[in-house]
Amino acid sequence: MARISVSGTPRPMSGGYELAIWYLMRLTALGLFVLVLAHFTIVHFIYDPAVQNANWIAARWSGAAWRTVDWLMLSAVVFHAFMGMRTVIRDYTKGSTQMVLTMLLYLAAFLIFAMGTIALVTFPAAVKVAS
Amino acid sequence: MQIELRILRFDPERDRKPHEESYQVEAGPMDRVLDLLHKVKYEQDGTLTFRRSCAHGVCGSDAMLINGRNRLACKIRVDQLKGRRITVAPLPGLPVMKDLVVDMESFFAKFRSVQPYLQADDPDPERERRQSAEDREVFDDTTKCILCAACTTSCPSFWAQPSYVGPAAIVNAHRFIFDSRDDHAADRLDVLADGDGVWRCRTIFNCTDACPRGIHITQAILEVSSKIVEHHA
Amino acid sequence: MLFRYRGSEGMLAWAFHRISGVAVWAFILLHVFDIWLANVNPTLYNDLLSLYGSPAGRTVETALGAAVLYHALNGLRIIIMDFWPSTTRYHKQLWYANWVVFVVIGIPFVLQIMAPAFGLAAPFSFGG
Amino acid sequence: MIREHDAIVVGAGGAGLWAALELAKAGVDSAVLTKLYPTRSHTGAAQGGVCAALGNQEEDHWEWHMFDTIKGGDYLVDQDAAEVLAREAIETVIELEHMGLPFNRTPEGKIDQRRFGGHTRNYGEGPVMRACFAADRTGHMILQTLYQQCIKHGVKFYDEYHVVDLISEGGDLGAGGRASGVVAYRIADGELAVIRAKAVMLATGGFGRMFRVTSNAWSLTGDGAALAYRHGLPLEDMEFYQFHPTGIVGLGILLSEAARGEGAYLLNKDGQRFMERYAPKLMELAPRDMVSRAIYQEIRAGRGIDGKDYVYLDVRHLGRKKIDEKLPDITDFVRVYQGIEPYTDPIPIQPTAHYAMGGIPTNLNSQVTRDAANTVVPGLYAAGEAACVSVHGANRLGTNSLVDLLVFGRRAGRQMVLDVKGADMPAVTEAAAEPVRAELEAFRARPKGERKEAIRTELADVMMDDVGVYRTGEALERARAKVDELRDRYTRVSVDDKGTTFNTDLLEAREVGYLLDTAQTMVAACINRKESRGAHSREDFPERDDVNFLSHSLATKGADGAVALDYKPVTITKFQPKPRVY
Ligand SMILES: Cc1cc2nc3c(=O)[nH]c(=O)nc-3n(C[C@H](O)[C@H](O)[C@H](O)COP(=O)(O)OP(=O)(O)OC[C@H]3O[C@@H](n4cnc5c(N)ncnc54)[C@H](O)[C@@H]3O)c2cc1C
Ligand code: HEM
Ligand code: SF4
Ligand code: F3S
Ligand code: FES
Repeated sequence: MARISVSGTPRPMSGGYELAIWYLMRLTALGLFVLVLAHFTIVHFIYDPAVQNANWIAARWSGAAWRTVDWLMLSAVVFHAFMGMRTVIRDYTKGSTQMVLTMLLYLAAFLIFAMGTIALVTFPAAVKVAS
Repeated sequence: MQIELRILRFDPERDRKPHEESYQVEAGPMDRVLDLLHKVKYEQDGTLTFRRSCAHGVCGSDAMLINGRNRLACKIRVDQLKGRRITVAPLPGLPVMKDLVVDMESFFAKFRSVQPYLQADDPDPERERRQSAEDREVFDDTTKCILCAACTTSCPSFWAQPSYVGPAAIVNAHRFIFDSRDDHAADRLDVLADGDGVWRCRTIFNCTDACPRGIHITQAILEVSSKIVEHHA
Repeated sequence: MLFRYRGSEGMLAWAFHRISGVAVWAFILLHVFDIWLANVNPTLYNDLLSLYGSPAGRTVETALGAAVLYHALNGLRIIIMDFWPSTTRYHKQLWYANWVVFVVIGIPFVLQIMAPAFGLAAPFSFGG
Repeated sequence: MIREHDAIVVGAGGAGLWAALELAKAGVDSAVLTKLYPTRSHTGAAQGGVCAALGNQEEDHWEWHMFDTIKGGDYLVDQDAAEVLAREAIETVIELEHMGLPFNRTPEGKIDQRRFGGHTRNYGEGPVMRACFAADRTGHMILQTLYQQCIKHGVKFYDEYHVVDLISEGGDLGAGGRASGVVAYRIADGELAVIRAKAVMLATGGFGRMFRVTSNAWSLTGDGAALAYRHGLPLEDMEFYQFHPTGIVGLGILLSEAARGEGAYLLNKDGQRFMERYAPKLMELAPRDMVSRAIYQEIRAGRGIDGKDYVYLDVRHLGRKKIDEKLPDITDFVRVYQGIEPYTDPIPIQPTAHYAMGGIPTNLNSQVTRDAANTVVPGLYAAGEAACVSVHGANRLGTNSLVDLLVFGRRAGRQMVLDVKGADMPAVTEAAAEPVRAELEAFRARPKGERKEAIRTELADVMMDDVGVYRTGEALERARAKVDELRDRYTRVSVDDKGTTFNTDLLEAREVGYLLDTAQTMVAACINRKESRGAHSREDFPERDDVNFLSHSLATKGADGAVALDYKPVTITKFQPKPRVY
């Protein structure tokens, strides 16, 4: 139990990185505020989930505009939600567990982003549903 | 009136883990929790251990967890707590040395890490440095800190990661960052832009609620983070 | 400690924000996966989607909507305080305001989403 | 284990910290020992201000400050010391500003100043604005600023080390010996550390806890003074103890004179500003001894509020803005501790035991002296409330204590820097801890005995009732008998806590012993001073007697355990004693 205190000033480890994340969290949040709420309104308020199927999506994504909007939302969400989860992991875990979880998280982020992008880009304009 | 005082006790020489003990004390409404602790110590059990000095809320010795909140035992009256039962425990999140006494070393180390002292580059003038009343007002609030640790140890972000520099250290950094006489704000901003710096604040406000000096801590923290943003822009 | 400490509004606001954030994150995982599925296996997707229309699905959706709405509103509250620190003095009022907006927006959504689960027609119609 | 530093400072209040700063700046291997964390020191409780004749608000001169100090102290002040105080106040306050102290500011951006009791323009013409301040937390800011500077300069702290004994070589301190270190009890785990040093400074503060109603912290138990006394050194002017007029009724928590400096009134039950009958020129801003006596007189004449033992302090007419800006802390105290709203209600107050004018005798360089000839004790220094250079004489003026800390704390530091160069490290062995180890062990070993708190409470009662604002020979004899009885009972004290970890039970028992020693010297000195001067007011000898008593008392421990008294002359340079009217 060291009871002798000597003054000292540890140097910081990282500067701009955390700041950038903090800032982007807020920027994406503002974007998402519009995009996600609009999305939710369209998908759950204007249209009823019961009428939505692959064809419905195909109709919506028939032009490039909605695909672009949704891709922006995807990008923002992936960044925001996963960086948000990074925070949660950084709070409740330490050391190697934290490392491993963060890596898994980034991996999942990449996968989700890739899957979403692929879906957005390659989704056929009309869907044939095998009956 | 009779008050039941439930105190979380721990003596490293006897106990393996902390346990609650109950004491009955006679109290008047204007009595403070510190008075009750004294009554227990002086009339019932001299082994009860806690820190205290000034007894009027200016030295910061006796911050502890009272009825689930961090407060100064000498600054909270029995009538303000309402009810006949008062629970007392040591500050959360710091190692307990004995009963209500926690090890403050890490707390003070964090205080020291933010360079809590004036650094002015120009040579000292003959007379005082001039400072307008407005410039002085900017950091008035954060000069009130008595380093009691009530804030830092009330912060869930600190409980989760004790490496978080914590509100108290940020408050004291704020006091110099916003002092017009100081030339080294940038150094402190660098320290606080660290992963364990201001970004760990989740605007939970437990700190602000706990501060016995009524410092608007969350505001100070956010003023510092805004300053970091500005500084990097 | 988290459960023993008697925090006030600020602590609740944060706890809800975190819980809702994590919940919405978990849903996003599922949601992106199902969109992807719509591409690879539309049949399976349609089967999956019919779940969304079921009463249980609608309840989950409502909860999701509530989480998103709370998180978004409180997120806005946080951002306001971040960029105008003096507004922290009114953080409690801002939080109450959140709840007012939450309820005002939330009620029509709940009616709209939940009505079909009780065999009623959706109260708002957009001719779509 | 033996530790070693060239210089050690005991106490981390204003006096100790400034001394440490001087040592650190000069590169001397030094350390500060304190039984509390430094920022818990009672300097942090000081509210109103620190005086320096800066003349920022109106014309002022250090000579005026010097005169006020001497007159305020009822001419018992050593005038060479008062001159040092008044002159160096100016540079030390400026230096504090350079260190970063956030003083309130005038419209031109200079240090703001306000009025304080007994500080006057042109040798007594009327109140002057001389007290520099940071709201009503000036002491807090001084303590924080000095601690901050200590961090900056890498001062080493032994936090929560309770110094329990002094070590000397070549005889005891009172018998020509040289101070060679201290024994400190590490509160965390009970280890007794022997620390040797070429220079030892005592800056342990006051001993107000010997009174029932006091503004002083629980930790102010006269440790340094009592240890010096036990080692044969005299304590100077112990009969002069200041009662501050405005303490919160019952609790003693201080409501700073700054309130009156800003214009607050004192009212009796008839709503009358009674000070006009006692000090027509300065009114509420008369020196503290006078105001405290005036309050007692009002109470005795049945003009206390509701006929009880208190009067009102009234700030209502100052307006909310001024109250919030200039007196935020003390109005907060009133709300928390009295449940009263000072905007709308007058505040019940009564005099509270506040400040020791006396203490360990020192010369102008803060070196401790051991006799009437001012023979220096090698290696030992003292400053702050624990010491007596005699700048306060028989009554201290408000704000002059903080000045005392700064000026003589700094001088102590500088003197130590000079003295440790070339001095050899004393030879000290572990054995030095044995006497005090045995004393501490005895508290633990006794199975069941007297309770320390009973002794402390009874002491506080008798000191308050019989050695308070007014004194009589009869009451003082009663007090002497009581203190003797308590000293005897003290030898049978046992503690509940037998452990080694953070044993505050044990240390408090030790502290009660310090209080008994200082109280004993105080009572003896009071009995012997058969006159009224400053804070020492004998009803049986109501007049000041310059023929017999214009001298400092020196109380030394006699062979039989009783107090032996000696006297030394007051240094008079510029101002001949005159009757003291305001
Ligand atoms: C409520 C209040 C208000 C005041 N307001 C004013 C004011 O406005 N203006 C003014 O000029 N004066 C004021 N005073 C007086 C002045 O504040 C004090 O006299 C002064 O601060 C004493 O400082 P110090 O450095 O001597 O000791 P303190 O600040 O009392 O510090 C004592 C130090 O010694 C340490 N210590 C004590 N014993 C031991 C031991 N055995 N071992 C180790 N360490 C020990 C303590 O831990 C502490 O660090 C006020 C006093 C009070 C009580
Ligand atoms: C719709 C608008 C949204 C806004 C305004 C918003 C706002 C915010 C803000 C400001 C934070 C930072 C909190 C902090 O650092 O203290 C945050 C954190 C978080 N957000 Fe969002 N968000 C939104 C949408 C989402 C969405 C859609 C998700 C999930 C998919 C999400 C998940 C998270 C998570 C997990 C955190 C971390 C929680 C924490 O640190 O406690 N957010 N959000
Ligand atoms: S900011 Fe307030 S709560 Fe935190 S240490 Fe300072 S005084 Fe205590
Ligand atoms: S409680 Fe903690 S999260 Fe921030 S607002 Fe206070 S530091
Ligand atoms: S004892 Fe000093 S703050 Fe409570």
